[in-house]
Amino acid sequence: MATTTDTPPPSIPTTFCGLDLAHPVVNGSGTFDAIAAQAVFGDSFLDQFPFAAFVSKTITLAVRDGNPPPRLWETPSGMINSIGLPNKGLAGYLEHDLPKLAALPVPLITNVMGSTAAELCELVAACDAQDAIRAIELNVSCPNVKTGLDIGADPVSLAEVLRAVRPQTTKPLIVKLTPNTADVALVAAAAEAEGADAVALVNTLRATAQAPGGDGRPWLGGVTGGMSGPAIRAVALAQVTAVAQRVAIPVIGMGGIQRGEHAAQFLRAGATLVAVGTESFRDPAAGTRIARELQRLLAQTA
Amino acid sequence: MATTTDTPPPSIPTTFCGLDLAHPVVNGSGTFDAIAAQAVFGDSFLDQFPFAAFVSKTITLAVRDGNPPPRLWETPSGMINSIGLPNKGLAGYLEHDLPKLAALPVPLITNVMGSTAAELCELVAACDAQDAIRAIELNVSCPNVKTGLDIGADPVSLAEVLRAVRPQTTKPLIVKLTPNTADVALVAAAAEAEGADAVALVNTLRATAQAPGGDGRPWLGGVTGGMSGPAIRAVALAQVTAVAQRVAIPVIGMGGIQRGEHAAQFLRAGATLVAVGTESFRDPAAGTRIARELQRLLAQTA
Amino acid sequence: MTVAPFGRRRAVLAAIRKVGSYHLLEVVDRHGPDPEPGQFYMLAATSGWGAGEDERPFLPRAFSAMGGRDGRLWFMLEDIGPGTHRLARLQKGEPLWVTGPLGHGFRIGTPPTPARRPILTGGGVGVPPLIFLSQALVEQGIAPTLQFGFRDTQHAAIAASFDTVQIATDDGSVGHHGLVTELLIRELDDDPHATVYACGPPGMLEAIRRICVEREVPAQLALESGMACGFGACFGCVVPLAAGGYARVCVDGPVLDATALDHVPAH
Amino acid sequence: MTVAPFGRRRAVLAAIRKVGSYHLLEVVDRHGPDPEPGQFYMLAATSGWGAGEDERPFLPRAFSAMGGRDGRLWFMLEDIGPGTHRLARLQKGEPLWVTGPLGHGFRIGTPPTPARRPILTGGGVGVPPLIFLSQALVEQGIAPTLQFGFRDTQHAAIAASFDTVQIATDDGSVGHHGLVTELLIRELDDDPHATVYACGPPGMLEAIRRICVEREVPAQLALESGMACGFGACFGCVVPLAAGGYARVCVDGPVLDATALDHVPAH
Ligand SMILES: Cc1cc2nc3c(=O)[nH]c(=O)nc-3n(C[C@H](O)[C@H](O)[C@H](O)COP(=O)(O)OP(=O)(O)OC[C@H]3O[C@@H](n4cnc5c(N)ncnc54)[C@H](O)[C@@H]3O)c2cc1C
Ligand SMILES: Cc1cc2nc3c(=O)[nH]c(=O)nc-3n(C[C@H](O)[C@H](O)[C@H](O)COP(=O)(O)OP(=O)(O)OC[C@H]3O[C@@H](n4cnc5c(N)ncnc54)[C@H](O)[C@@H]3O)c2cc1C
Ligand SMILES: Cc1cc2nc3c(=O)[nH]c(=O)nc-3n(C[C@H](O)[C@H](O)[C@H](O)COP(=O)(O)O)c2cc1C
Ligand SMILES: Cc1cc2nc3c(=O)[nH]c(=O)nc-3n(C[C@H](O)[C@H](O)[C@H](O)COP(=O)(O)O)c2cc1C
Ligand code: FES
Ligand code: FES
Repeated sequence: MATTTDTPPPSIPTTFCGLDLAHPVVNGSGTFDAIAAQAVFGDSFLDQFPFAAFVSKTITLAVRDGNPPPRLWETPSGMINSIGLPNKGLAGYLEHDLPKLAALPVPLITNVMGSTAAELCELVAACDAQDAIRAIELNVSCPNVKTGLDIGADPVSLAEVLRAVRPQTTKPLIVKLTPNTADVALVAAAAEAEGADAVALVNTLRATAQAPGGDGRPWLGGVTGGMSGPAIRAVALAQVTAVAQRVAIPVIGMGGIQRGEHAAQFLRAGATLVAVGTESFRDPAAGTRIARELQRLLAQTA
Repeated sequence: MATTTDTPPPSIPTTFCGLDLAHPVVNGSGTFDAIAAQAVFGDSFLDQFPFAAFVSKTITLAVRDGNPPPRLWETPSGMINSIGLPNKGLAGYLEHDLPKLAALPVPLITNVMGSTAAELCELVAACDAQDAIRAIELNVSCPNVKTGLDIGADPVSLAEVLRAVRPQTTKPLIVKLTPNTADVALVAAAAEAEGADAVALVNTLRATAQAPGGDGRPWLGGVTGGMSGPAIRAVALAQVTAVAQRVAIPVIGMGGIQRGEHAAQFLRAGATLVAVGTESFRDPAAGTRIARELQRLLAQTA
Repeated sequence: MTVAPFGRRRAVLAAIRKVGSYHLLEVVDRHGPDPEPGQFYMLAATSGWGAGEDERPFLPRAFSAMGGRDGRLWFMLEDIGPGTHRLARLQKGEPLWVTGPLGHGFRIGTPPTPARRPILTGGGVGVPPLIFLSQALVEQGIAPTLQFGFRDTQHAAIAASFDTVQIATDDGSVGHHGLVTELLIRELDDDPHATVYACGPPGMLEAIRRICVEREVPAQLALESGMACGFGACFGCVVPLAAGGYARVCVDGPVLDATALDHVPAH
Repeated sequence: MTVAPFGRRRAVLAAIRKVGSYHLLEVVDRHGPDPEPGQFYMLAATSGWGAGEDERPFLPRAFSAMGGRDGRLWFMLEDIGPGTHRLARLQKGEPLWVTGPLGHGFRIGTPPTPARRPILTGGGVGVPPLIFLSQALVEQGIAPTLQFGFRDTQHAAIAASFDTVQIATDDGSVGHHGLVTELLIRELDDDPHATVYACGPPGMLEAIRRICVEREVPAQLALESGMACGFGACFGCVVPLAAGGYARVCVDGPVLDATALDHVPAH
């Protein structure tokens, strides 16, 4: 709308792992489909691209259809999703999506997930070979086949995986941490020790919902899902604060960010970048709005 | 008010660890001070006592003043508290509070916390000697001096503690679990294996808030606190579901319960009792209201 | 497909009135293009969005355009939960957030003289896109067959203004006593050389899908689905495809060919 | 201390009007007893409670009674955040949740002819309990000294109806140009044989506490504090005591003796 196009794009020059960004606001993986948005909104979308870098949804080796619906449940001040990481698989991503994502006006970060170190190594090596991919994010919210625990919930299995994966790329390697763990700072420290260039948090909080009707059946096709949105912001802020105090590598903070003031809080807590997820569903241009509000706040306090 | 006094008290006969209760709704530890409420509301409070059993706030060996204020922060659909478990200490509790709590119209459950097995043994043994105490709840959301992790966040240290504590009492022993762990069902299973008679969950989610003003200082005197209320209900429901599926002992489910329908969801998930915490702050008689709404729901579905 | 301006924008409620069980909203949306029949918008109140039952609504809600031109949009909704409840209480002059037009609408061949006669069959909150489509067809000189099914008189009231529409009600209080699909079968028995455009509750759509597939009558179904974003971002609104995999109702639909589905899911 | 009926109850807004910067609410509370000066209530709207900034308010909010009898209560509030914002928009006839009266009010010795003359000093949203107290004293044949401090004319407007009140404003637009504590010092210099009843922002209360403790003038301070419950359940509203440990403002206060504190905390 008028206001968005007339006012200049937000400018808060930021460097993250060697990438020069216009401002510190990016998207949370899996919460924005830039290719679909281009079809829906046309050129106005590219002209007003809402993020300073674009993070792809999670890519796996094999094609995934994702979970059966229903996949969404609205909660007090938030939502649960059980999308199930649908994606075209590595080959499909590289062939169909990468050329379009490479044409976006901002740097591309590709998020990958594998259930074994071998899978992750293959994914990371493949991304390393792509110039258009400027950084790689590992989604470690995936059950370790041995322990059953998420790889990212357990410092030991995360360290083990990273020892194998880290050598596969010279690109910035970001570890996307899970909040569903006893001490996320411990996990972040393990990631740093094993050569991660940055950590991103929080992913969604494990949650569930029952179908209306009263027989206790789960509503979600995936039975459980992940909670996001303002409801989790105070938990996310605590985890980002703890992690930023523990590690020296840059932190991407996210979880319920809706306004510039929230972004500022995560930055004050020690984050270098912030990511916006759920708020983009309510306001597709939220990234730009939040960056603008942040710029105004910084101007005031400066 | 009129409606409350005229209508008969809720009746959903429930047995929990050998205790016969009028209905399955109790209070969350530390969220209701029956002695203070008696002073504020007089006899009308005892006539309409909102819970089927009363759970004391957490009692420690030594007197605790609690955390410096501010102790409260309101979040989207919830709140953070950093109260810091103020209490008169075991001796003060037994001398001053127990006689008054024993006179309440419902069974008394005493919640205790210690940072070592020895402390917990002393607390539990002392409670065991009191006829007025019908069950003992262990708050294990307390850092293990060795690992730094909460005792309740780690199945191993919890099992170790329970091996020492369990023999100290023949009364029902309830373990109040922390949600700040990777796999709460694993911890619950450890509690069951070591002889716990029941588990209660969820305690609050670790969270924090920054002071208004923008310098990033923490708002809470305790720096971090625990989030409660509807914002965490979907997370609590997922944890209660996972625990009830894993263990055979009864479960007390709580976390953001505000209405009979929410209580019904936790019961459907496998809980034997539900506890109401934060909602009592908004509606002091919430326990009775929720039990009534639950009774109506059960009547419909029966 | 009409392309939407990027982002949500502030529109203003020009008028709201209740017709039977439904609320009709007229919205002034200066900055938006005209929608096509079958396209939808994500709507939310700019204030008081989130204090309903269980602190909801949180996300915006999807509503089909019942019409739209020259910066005015029309919607019809039923108050069935916290989101529709709040929207039904918008005051004249009150602002609201709109994103859209979104999704792929009905396809009416160009030149707009379809070889097959159009039958527009639906019911409940599925009638707005059909009303929009029928107006578009009429303007193009095509007289479609309109068939609406409703629960009762209260719900059927919305159709009173259309003299040509065939009505069915579950309780027989208005028009045919029975299902609108019975009216559809009657029409197709008379003359199967038709294209069916349908929108309505899942059960009705599934019945229409079956009827049309059996008779090899082309049908376009406007689906509903729980949505978080409405523009392809969340992957939450999917329906399973006959060919396997899923389609996003918001960007691949909401209008899909009956042949693309092997069933219309309950939600 | 007046005992409250257990639980929250539904009251009705009888009238609301804006006087300068403040909103005056008259509430019909049939089932409640009359409050005492210094007691407070927890208030919340029964609808639209939770859709303000950051999805707040969630918890009820504490407000001192500005008066109350025969099932009517009066409150005065300033719109400073989501809770007061929503309450300031309550409509005549709209229901609201009330719990109370709560806490310990001011102690005015019985028989009600205090040996020392009462000085009621306060400001901002601290004036309601002092207005209530002064009315109670007047009814008992005692003429208290009233001293109110405000930011400016807009805020001072509330005191216009009181002819006897001494006013101080930060900007000097009304009455004494300066702090209300300067007026208090003047009074105590004239005649220290007084009891001070005070309510106001922390900074003002702290200054009043210092002044009275130095001069050994007995003072009762009505404190504010962030509250979740208002009835002793959450232990969230504490203030540190001079003797060590903490007191719950809601049940041990809100009125505390100046000597009980070694400072009035900022929040
Ligand atoms: C493309 C499209 C077009 C539409 N057009 C119209 C229209 O023109 N007019 C109209 O009235 N409606 C229309 N709808 C439906 C409308 O979007 C829904 O009725 C609306 O979202 C309901 O929101 P609510 O908050 O009022 O009800 P909700 O409480 O959201 O209930 C609606 C349904 O969602 C499910 N549900 C219940 N609780 C939750 C929860 N916590 N989280 C997630 N799901 C839940 C249940 O199945 C329930 O029946 C359309 C939907 C789509 C997808
Ligand atoms: C006993 C008592 C009597 C009172 N009497 C009156 C009265 O008569 N009239 C009157 O106007 N007020 C009175 N108050 C103050 C009133 O209760 C507060 O102004 C009100 O609670 C503010 O709520 P809010 O949502 O409008 O503002 P909030 O946003 O809650 O802001 C109020 C203060 O709370 C803090 N705060 C900000 N955000 C948060 C958050 N997310 N969580 C927790 N704290 C936060 C800040 O310090 C802020 O200044 C009284 C308070 C007490 C304790
Ligand atoms: C619908 C949805 C899909 C998501 N998909 C992914 C994903 O594919 N990979 C990933 O690492 N995180 C995924 N996330 C998590 C987000 O990136 C983000 O970490 C989380 O939502 C918290 O941020 P928010 O509260 O701003 O949404 C998803 C979140 C949502 C709501
Ligand atoms: C103010 C406050 C104080 C609490 N104190 C205790 C406590 O002393 N011991 C304990 O085991 N849990 C304590 N809890 C946790 C509650 O018992 C309960 O587990 C949690 O609040 C979730 O329930 P709710 O969302 O209904 O409040 C406290 C919670 C709150 C909000
Ligand atoms: S609603 Fe989000 S992808 Fe369709
Ligand atoms: S407000 Fe809860 S104890 Fe005082």
